[in-house]
Amino acid sequence: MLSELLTQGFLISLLAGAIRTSAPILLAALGDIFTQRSGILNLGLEGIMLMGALGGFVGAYFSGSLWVGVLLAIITGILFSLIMGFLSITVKANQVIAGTALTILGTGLSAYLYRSIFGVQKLPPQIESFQAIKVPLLSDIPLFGPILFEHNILVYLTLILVVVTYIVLEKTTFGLKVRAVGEHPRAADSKGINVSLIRYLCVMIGGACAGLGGAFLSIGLMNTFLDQMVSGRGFIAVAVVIFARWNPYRALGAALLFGGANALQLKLQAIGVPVPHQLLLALPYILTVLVLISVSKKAEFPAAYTLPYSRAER
Amino acid sequence: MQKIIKLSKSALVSIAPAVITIALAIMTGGLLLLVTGQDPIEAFKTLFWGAFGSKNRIAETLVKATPLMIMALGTSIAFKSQLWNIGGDGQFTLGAVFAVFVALNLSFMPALILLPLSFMAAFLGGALWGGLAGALRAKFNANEVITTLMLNYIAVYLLSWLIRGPMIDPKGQGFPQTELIGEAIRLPILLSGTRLHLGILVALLIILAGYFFWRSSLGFRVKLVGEGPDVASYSGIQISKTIVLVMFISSGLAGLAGWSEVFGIHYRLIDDIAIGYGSLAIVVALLGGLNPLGIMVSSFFFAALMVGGSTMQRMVGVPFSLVNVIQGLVIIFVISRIIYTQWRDRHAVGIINTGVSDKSTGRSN
Amino acid sequence: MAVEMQGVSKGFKGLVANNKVDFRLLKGSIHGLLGENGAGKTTLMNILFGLYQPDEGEIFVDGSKVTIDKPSKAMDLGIGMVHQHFMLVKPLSVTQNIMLGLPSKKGPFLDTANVETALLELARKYHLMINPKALIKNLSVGEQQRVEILSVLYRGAEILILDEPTAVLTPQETKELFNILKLMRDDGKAVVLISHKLEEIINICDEVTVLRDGCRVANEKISCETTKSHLTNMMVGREVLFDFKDRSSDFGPDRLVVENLTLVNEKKLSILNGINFSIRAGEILGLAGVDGNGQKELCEVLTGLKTVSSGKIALDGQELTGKKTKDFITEGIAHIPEDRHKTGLAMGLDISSNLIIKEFNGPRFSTKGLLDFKAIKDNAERLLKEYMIKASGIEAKAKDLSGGNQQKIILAREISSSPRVIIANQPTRGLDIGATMYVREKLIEQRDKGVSVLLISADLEEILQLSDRIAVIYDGQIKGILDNKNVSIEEIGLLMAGVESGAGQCKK
Amino acid sequence: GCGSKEEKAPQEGGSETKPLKVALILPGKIDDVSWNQAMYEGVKALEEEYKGKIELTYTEQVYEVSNIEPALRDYASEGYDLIIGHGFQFMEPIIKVAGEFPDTKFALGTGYKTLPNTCVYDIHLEGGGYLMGTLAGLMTKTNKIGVVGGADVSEIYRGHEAYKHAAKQVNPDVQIQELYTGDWRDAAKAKEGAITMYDSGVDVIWHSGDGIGLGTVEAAKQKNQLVMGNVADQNVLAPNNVLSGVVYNWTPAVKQIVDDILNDNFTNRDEKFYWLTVENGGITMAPFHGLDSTVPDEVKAKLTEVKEALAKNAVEMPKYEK
Ligand SMILES: Nc1ncnc2c1ncn2[C@@H]1O[C@H](COP(=O)(O)OP(=O)(O)OP(=O)(O)O)[C@@H](O)[C@H]1O
Ligand SMILES: Nc1ncnc2c1ncn2[C@@H]1O[C@H](COP(=O)(O)OP(=O)(O)OP(=O)(O)O)[C@@H](O)[C@H]1O
Ligand SMILES: [Mg+2]
Ligand SMILES: [Mg+2]
Repeated sequence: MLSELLTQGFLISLLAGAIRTSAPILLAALGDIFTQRSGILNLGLEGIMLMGALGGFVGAYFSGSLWVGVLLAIITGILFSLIMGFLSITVKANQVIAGTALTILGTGLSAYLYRSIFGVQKLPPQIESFQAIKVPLLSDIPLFGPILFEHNILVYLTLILVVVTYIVLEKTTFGLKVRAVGEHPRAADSKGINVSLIRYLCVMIGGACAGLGGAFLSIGLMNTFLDQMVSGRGFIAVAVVIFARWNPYRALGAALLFGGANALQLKLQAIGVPVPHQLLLALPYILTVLVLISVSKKAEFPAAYTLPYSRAER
Repeated sequence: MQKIIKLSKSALVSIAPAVITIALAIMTGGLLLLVTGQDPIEAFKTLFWGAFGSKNRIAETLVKATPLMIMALGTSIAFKSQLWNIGGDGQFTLGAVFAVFVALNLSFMPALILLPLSFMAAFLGGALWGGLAGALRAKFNANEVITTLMLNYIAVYLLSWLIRGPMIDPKGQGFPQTELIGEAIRLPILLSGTRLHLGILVALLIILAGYFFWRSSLGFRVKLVGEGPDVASYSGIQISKTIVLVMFISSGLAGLAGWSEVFGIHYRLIDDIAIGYGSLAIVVALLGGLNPLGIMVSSFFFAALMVGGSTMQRMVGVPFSLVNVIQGLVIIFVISRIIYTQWRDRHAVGIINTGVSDKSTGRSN
Repeated sequence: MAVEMQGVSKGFKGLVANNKVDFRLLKGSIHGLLGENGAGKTTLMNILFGLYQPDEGEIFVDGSKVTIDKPSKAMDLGIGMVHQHFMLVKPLSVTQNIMLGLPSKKGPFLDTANVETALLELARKYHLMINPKALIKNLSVGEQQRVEILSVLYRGAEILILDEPTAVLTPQETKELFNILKLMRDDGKAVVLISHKLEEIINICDEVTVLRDGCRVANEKISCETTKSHLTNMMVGREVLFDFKDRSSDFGPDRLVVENLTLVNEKKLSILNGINFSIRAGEILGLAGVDGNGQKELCEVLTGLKTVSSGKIALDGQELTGKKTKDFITEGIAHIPEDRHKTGLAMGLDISSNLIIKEFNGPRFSTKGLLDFKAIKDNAERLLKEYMIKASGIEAKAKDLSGGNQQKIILAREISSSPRVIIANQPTRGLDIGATMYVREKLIEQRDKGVSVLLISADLEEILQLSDRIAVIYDGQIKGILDNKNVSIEEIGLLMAGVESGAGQCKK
Repeated sequence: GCGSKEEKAPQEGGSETKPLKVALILPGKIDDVSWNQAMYEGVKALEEEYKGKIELTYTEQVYEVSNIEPALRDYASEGYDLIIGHGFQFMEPIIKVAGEFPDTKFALGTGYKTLPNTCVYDIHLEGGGYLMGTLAGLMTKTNKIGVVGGADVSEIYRGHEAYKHAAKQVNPDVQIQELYTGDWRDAAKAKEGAITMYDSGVDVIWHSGDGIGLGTVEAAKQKNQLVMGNVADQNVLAPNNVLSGVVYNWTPAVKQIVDDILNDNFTNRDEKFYWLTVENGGITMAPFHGLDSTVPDEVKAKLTEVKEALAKNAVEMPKYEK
């Protein structure tokens, strides 16, 4: 059994699996970096991802084009996230309750709409999902090739988005505004920044990415929609962002860690390590807590985190 | 006299939006029903009668309200000190596990001792699980939103393992469950022919205790910690200790909710006993304005919504998911009613307005 | 005419902050805005800056009627404001704060290098020295003030509003600020200056407007004849007198004794470096020093908020070193902290709660673990009256009070706790003249009762007025302790700059 | 053991009296491609067949265990004659409510406790698992096979055990990998688990249904390996990869229960257990479809042999501790 752990094939399979498993989470997390940086804790991400998963599948199913699915997932994600924006920015409601409501709504609505659209069928409707693309030349590199360059296009897109997120946050005027709004909205306001607008945009970016993250599951990894198929990844994405202290590179690391732990536990189960499988299933969550302990001392939350802003209040 | 008019007027002003918004939520749900070819009037009539239509229905509503009330009160304590304990499900589970463990292993004891003992065990089980998150926050600054969430998942797997391994019912033919707890320690039924059990009284007592908690100096200390670390430590409060204590109490109560559910309903551990109570408790706590009386009212409201919802599902054939949708909509509309208050304030004329908007930000503090 | 506000009114939850106020601001002038705490100065300026909407009234800028519904509108009209509480984003750098909200020459991308150059240019013109790369959180208050002013100038403001800018500055920094303001006036800009320090208004302003209870009560030119008592009279409606009663009582024995205190922070830098002093019962020890030389940390150490790295603190012979904040409180060490917003007050709680945050556990306000709401209410009502706190009632939240009234809450709480020692860090910062005098009287009264006071103030005047002895802190060290009988401002100034002097030292 | 199978003709005039009111309570969705769907379709088919004799109502997605009891009580007090609770979590509530409503009949899907007016029906999952194990053990070229399950519940692991046992019987050298996703809906996780298996050389996988089964099939499609379905014939999902699968048909079991009620044979029956087996046609194997040619004749012959043995109850089943 131990010998199986040490082969190159095992390593390649594990790491490639870690990338696949972490990509949808990372995608949602990247958008959520904007949302959280602007001061909003969006626990509705799970609901948004479910709606995105449905939107992606519906788009792809009826148009026959995966890219239409992607587009529809993004639109669905944005529209659905606007509810969060409305509640947390305009209504200034408590964000924990708003997010919880959104998750409850998204869970119900995605299942309800799926049933309404497709009815009850003997076998679920399917589409042809995004296929893995072997990047020419690069995929021939030993070890790294099969780990990094044999994924579907959404994985590559996610990796590019990591860099884009970093650039937007650190190098653009928009990114600066986002950080100011999350840190000290009153200051941002008095500098002429439209705090609500920035926060709405950030929630929408979060929604777009979460929607796409959901579609990653329904049309990227799978080829159909299932109720609650997101299975907590939305919450994990929120955790990843805090974990990564709002930095996209660290988010990449955090998502990989979680995905890797998951891929690893599946492997350990398969080869039959003599540990109750429930314990292995809990491994990614336990690991998350452990790593969180070691990185948290440095975490400085955006000062206005979870606080609604109102010009007339002081 | 003037005062009474003013009072009733302001009562009307504050109740009206709640009524309007719930009506709006139901109308939106009704629209969805209509679109999918169901009769909304019929559906909502069933929703209402399903929750209040008979002795049994009312009893069911109370049965559902019991764990919600206990847990939401716990949640509210953590939220007041700005600790976002969203690990209710896990703490509920651990409370149930501890209580059942005690009940099964000390079954030789008289019920009069064993029942309170299991009560305390449940509190301890929840409290340790949530207290762990509190300790991690206090000692390592580990964000409690994440830790409590992760502990929820871990609790699910832990329970799953326990009822298949160490705690499995030896006479249960391999089914994943524990033995039944002794009949003597099951919570007595208050209204025969229904499931209404003693738990509801315990819950009401806990609400009462909650009322006194906020009038105690400990309650004040909890609130003060929520006001910020600087002012709290300036006031002589040891923040770390308080955080752990708050999480301990808050999740201990969630554990008690687990106790009341298992000792009043299931009488044993099985998979998925905590399903969804945690997030509803959050909603109940916040909609109840984090105060005990509000929590009592909103837990009845949500229990009615759940019980009525499942009746509606059964009787009218409305899919379960639509019940979820309506729940989500109700929450959204209820918290949006603040918009109405804001709108009203903006249109209130005169420089001096005695508006009631002060408490209407919907934030916890 | 730069700005004209006509009949502006604004109310908040049952109180009138501005009542039909007229305000006129001329180009090329510095205009003082005076008034007691809570008179409505900040509110009026927030309206001009678009942060608040007036309930009624009109605003004209450069002669044309305008609606200023958001700060960006104000900025477009050339209005800039430096707020009473700084509006800087702490984790960002100076340049980033300046760039914030401005369009960039590089489109969506930040144009950091160019802004930095332009910023240095501007800084040179107005003699505002600053490191553009520094993070705000690492700057002193004075430096942050400069960043605020630079930011306003960078945006090309023609009208500049400064809300109590000097409250947190050292005399030296104040002088520099005024030089800058004069430069700006000469440039034809219009400046509004809010301050409670009347001599500043007389020194630098061309014109003054006075608010009382939300109404404009006076508007006149400042001339050589204008006196402090005249201004006070307009503001308060009476004379505020303060006679320096000589000490009537004798000093008691040593009460608070501090030996060789050192404090090292997380970055292993030493903040306090062998501090020694003692305060006798019935004595006020003034602590002079430029902000940021360890005053804040000294207060924290003396109130148990931080634990010393080494050294000893003793109260009436009883050692307190290593004890918890709670013990310091119960032993009777009162603390008026520097940061009233974050430390001194629970902003979301009401006044009556804020008045008990240090004693809610004690017998005065609780029995058997339950709070005594009657006692809490009585206490609040008594103190509200006694300290003339202006609020809609004891249920008003701390965050809704004006700056001065917030400070009064803290004072009322700390002084009414019958302390043995009062650690007062900037106790009159932001208070109007009447309140300032009241607080000083209170401190004297406490002294006469035998309380020991450590008075920390950036205002040398205040220190000289109240202290029996004056210690000077520099770089975490006490550079000297002087007897107040024979001391010169120059001498203190030298010590504050870190120059040791032998003369006048009073060894005790 | 199996229940009695004597088929009495329904009583005369049965169609003129009021039809038997049957309520089905499902813990999951009627289109879960698994446990619930199979039962739903089984009962539906019976309704069709017994037109006029029975009248069916159902509730799906009664996830919350605490909602089971009110649902049972509701149906009982509304005069339903037969109430079916499709899962072992219905056991305690059924025992409780059945005591209160002695005139109502209750059927419990797996479990062990009964009252005079209740019965237990169950599926001989071992039979299906045994067939799959035999096929996998014979078809593997790498001598590595796998099985993916949702959660470790008896409806699942009994099949798994038989699968592993049977594979070892026909191919003593075979290595078997097994994993659970701990969840019924996380298809992506199941797919990843199956890919993991295929990556390590496994070339045939069986899955035990639900959303996670779809993930396993998708993995097979992507890796172009063999997979075996569960509950329904899943060949259309991936015609080149779905070799066969277990197919459940619940109709025989439900029919027996209904017949017993109609014939007044329910309450006085001593054997309170109804079984779905290979023998009574409740469990069958899906055809090979387009992959028929890839299955050697010896394999087909062996399968026929096993089927016959299973029908005669002559197969030795694995013993395991749970
Ligand atoms: N601005 C950045 N550009 C490129 N990579 C970055 C950047 N920030 C972080 N990373 C990557 O993320 C990883 C962790 O970042 P970092 O070094 O900031 O962590 P840390 O040392 O734990 O935190 P701290 O900086 O607070 O001490 C590093 O390996 C680094 O490569
Ligand atoms: N956002 C607000 N909400 C409620 N009340 C407010 C608000 N802003 C100001 N007030 C009230 O309006 C009155 C005027 O406040 P303002 O801040 O303008 O006073 P000020 O003259 O600047 O006083 P100070 O000298 O103490 O700063 C005060 O009584 C204050 O409590
Ligand atoms: Mg580093
Ligand atoms: Mg002010």
